[in-house]
Amino acid sequence: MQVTLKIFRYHPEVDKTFHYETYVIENAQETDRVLDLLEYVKGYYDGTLAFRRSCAHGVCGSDAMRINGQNMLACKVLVRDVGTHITVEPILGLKVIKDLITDMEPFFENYKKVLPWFINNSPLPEDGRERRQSPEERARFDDTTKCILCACCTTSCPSFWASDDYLGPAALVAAHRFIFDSRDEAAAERLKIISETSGLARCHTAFNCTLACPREIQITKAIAELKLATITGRV
Amino acid sequence: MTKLHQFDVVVVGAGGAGLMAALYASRTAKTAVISKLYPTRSHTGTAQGGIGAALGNLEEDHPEWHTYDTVKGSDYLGDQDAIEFMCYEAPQAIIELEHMGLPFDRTPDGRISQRPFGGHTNNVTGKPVRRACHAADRTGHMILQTLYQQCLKNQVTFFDEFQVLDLILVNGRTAGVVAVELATGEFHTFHAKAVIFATGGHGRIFEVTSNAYSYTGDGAAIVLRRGLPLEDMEFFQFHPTGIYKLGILITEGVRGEGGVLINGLGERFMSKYAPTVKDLASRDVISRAIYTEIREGRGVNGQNYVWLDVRPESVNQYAAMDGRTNPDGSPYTVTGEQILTKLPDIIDFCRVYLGVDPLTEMMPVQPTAHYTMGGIPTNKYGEVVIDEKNTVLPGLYAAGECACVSVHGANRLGTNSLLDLVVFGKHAGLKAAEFAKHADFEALPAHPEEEVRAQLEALRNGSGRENAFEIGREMRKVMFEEVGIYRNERGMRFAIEKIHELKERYKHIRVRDTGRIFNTELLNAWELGNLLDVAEVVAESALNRTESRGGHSREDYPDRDDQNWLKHTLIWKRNGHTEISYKPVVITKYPPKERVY
Amino acid sequence: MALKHNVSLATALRYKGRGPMWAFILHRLGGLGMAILLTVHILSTALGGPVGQFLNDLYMHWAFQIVVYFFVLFHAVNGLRITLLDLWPSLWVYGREALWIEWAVFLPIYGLAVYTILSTALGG
Amino acid sequence: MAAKSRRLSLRERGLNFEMLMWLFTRLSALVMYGLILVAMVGAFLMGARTQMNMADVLRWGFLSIAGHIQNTNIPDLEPWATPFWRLTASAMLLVATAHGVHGLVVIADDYIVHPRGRRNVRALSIVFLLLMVVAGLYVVWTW
Repeated sequence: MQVTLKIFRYHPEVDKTFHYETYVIENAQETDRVLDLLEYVKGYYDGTLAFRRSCAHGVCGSDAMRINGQNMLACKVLVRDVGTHITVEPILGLKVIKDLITDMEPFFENYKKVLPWFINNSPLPEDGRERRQSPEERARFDDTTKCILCACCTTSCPSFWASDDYLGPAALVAAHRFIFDSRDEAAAERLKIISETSGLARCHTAFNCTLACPREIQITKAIAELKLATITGRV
Repeated sequence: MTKLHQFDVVVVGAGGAGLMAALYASRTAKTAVISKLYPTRSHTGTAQGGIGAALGNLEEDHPEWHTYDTVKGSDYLGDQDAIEFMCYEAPQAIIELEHMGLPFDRTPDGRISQRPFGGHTNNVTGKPVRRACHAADRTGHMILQTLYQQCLKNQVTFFDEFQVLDLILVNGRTAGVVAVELATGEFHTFHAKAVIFATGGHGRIFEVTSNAYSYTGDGAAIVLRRGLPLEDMEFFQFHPTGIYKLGILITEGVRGEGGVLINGLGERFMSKYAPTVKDLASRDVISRAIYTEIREGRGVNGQNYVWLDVRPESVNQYAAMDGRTNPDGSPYTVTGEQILTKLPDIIDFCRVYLGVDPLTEMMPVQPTAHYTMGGIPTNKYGEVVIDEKNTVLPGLYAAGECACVSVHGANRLGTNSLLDLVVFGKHAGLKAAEFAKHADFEALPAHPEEEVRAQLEALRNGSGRENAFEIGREMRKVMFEEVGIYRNERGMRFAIEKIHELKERYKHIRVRDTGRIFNTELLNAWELGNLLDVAEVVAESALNRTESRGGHSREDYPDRDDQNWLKHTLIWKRNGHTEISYKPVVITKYPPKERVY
Repeated sequence: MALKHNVSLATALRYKGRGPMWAFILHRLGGLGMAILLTVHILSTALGGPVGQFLNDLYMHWAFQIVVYFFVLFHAVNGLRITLLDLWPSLWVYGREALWIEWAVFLPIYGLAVYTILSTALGG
Repeated sequence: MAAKSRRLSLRERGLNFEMLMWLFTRLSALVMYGLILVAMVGAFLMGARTQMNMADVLRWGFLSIAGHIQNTNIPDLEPWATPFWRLTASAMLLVATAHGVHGLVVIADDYIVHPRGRRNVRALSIVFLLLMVVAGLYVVWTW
């Protein structure tokens, strides 16, 4: 089948501004990933096309981009899901460095702000074994452990688009993963950070994050749980 | 315009092994991690099923059993002292990961949950044992995330999206590495007392592979170019269950939870090949079994695949037939919902890529190139050794998939890759930091980056007609077909000739992107050069070993030959030619015997 | 720290968010609209006089009322959805379904209101 | 092993003005639905079914002052302007204005990231709130 790919192009060393380039691929399959098509374009049409990719099956989070106007991982969406006319653009809200590659630093900076690491300063179990945790306690934060930091959520969030001080869904998801872990002891510290003006209150439940998440994390739900936790103190 | 940095320890690669090494090295030494990807994009994150350790949380188990299973799995080519070291370190390593916050699945009494995996057995009964500690089917993801988070917590210095291009050796000692910053195209020289390579494998030399695009054998190729040997490169693991055509992995955990392999005639064929553990035999055995079924015309619809069946009714039916029980002795049964909680990502992959729902339909699978058993030779402390007598190269370390300790021998046991990177990553880090404490910096050569700069400029300014993509495609195809699951002399000779031809053509490739900022075309071309170098030594090593053992199966030499081949291959590249030498396998407690599952 | 929009409004609106994003936009638009209109309405009523009278007549015009009712009703119904889901977060799993229910509730009420406004205004 | 519930003390849970206002927005919404319901049920009890149309009932619901129904067929506006209705209207006015003004602050927060800008917006919003409440109460109690 024939697939038409319209790709956002910008080379900082050559171009003053971005433009779109269209490529027609003749013998595409409906089970081809959009990433396969990009590789094909890079291999046979224009080697200068730049994008990130690694695992190619939706686990590493490298290839978040806007496909037909929505954030997705190029490796996790097939031609049969998006049709034969496909527009590919970089994710929004992060500076475009080249073509589909954006500057991820602000994203990771926000992630680091919520103390996304396990904190427990109590003595270790005396038997030298694991800290105990019931399957129910483990299930409490299972959903948010799935995050691969691809930025699909944060860069689909209207609040993140609006101003650059909002932590964004991904950082809040990371906070959720630790705050609701029964073994972790720094819930209070993290809740203090995320209840600032740049945090929870800026989530206006537009739900774009949840729909964009390639890992199907219930992000809006996780953020709502965090909001309630600041009110009730129940974690 | 070259930037200079100085660190006690430089870790190259930010997967599980690299982060583990960085975490432990940074406790006492000034440490930097250089990675061509953001650390969380590393391939460790795709590991699914579990990490092996004889915790005995659900039933009796001992590190000794784990050791024996690993030795047997390695087809007796693994070094038994290193294997014993790893398996006895395993429980402590897992507990440390848990203490770092890794969210393992839990047993009802709150301990780390474990499940059966291929080749892991109760040494008394021969039945599968629950040894794989897991976090759903994203154990690797959790390990990678946890280690990255801990590194952030401990303020390890990261150089993300820096491609290491060269290793600086001065007078047989380590002086640092040269890297290029992807975002600017600038060269950076890292002056270091100790360098740890944790650069991963090279599965991208094969057509059907579960490996990431970034798995291009950079570390192995750099080491080879610097005149150091690689070990046991002929041994490559083909995982039995990759998604048909795509190669995306379907974890062994599926079979651990009771899934079975079915051929085109609807038969459960593994009972023919491994009567005791059936679908939980080790990977090389199952891959060959699938291939044999396909070759004898029992693939599905005459195609190159078989079914993997994890529908609850099938699982329950075969579990009853096998007399499988829960830890409390009751018959083993599952529901669709339980399968969904234990294997959510696999179910998702099948739905996305195949449009198949594994709870109601069977999955089409074929063996897929998966894991590099060979690599940079090291001892069990991660120190790189450079000859038959295991002479240590001061200041150079390797860990993870790029290293060959060797604990996997001719065939790696499922769950041992994660264990490998955790245990040996840690010890490489500790050892490197200790080394750095006593060592001095080697003086850097005048222009350490000159050679690689010339290498890249040659690629950038090449005006040839050859397309790098096409060369890569041809290499992957010939390697998969001729140096894949089954090998023979004629095919491998053909493959080597083909690789030589491709290497010749590679000199004339054209890189159209002349920019410096994120010139991914240039870097992909450089990576292709690595792949070709590695593919060549893989094929040469394989041709040289005239026996079948573990992941290396020759049609013209179908039997294992302990008389002549119970030894490791070392391969060098000198003056454009490969040279092969050998070193003995360390055997302590387990004399080689026939391998039956 | 300087003011910085990550994305211009025009670009943002090109993002193909689905129903919930549009609900968010309409909610915000409705809130803003109400704030402005009610401010004017309350002030003009309080002030009275010819200007106040004129503004209130304008405000009561049927065309104006259709818009006002949309703002108010949509904001009210959508707000109820968000309040319920926010106070019982586990319900967010049914976020998509909730939106369908919202429209099913909103449309008949709004339709009836528009019908009566129109029939009163135009029918006499 | 049963899941133990963890509850953070009042000082540990990050409960600040921001999150209290978040809660207020939700709760005030619920209160407004209640007041609207009371007003509408009251209207029907007082015979609205025959005397006014749907749009009028809704308008009365939003703020129960007689001015909102002066153009309907109600013969006598007196029972619609009792202290009770003036009180419910006042409650509605207070809650709605606070809800609305806070909403404006939230919108402003999305576009103003400078701390001083945010402080100014907050100060302005309090002035605005007072102004609206005074003007609104004047309307409610003089009609």
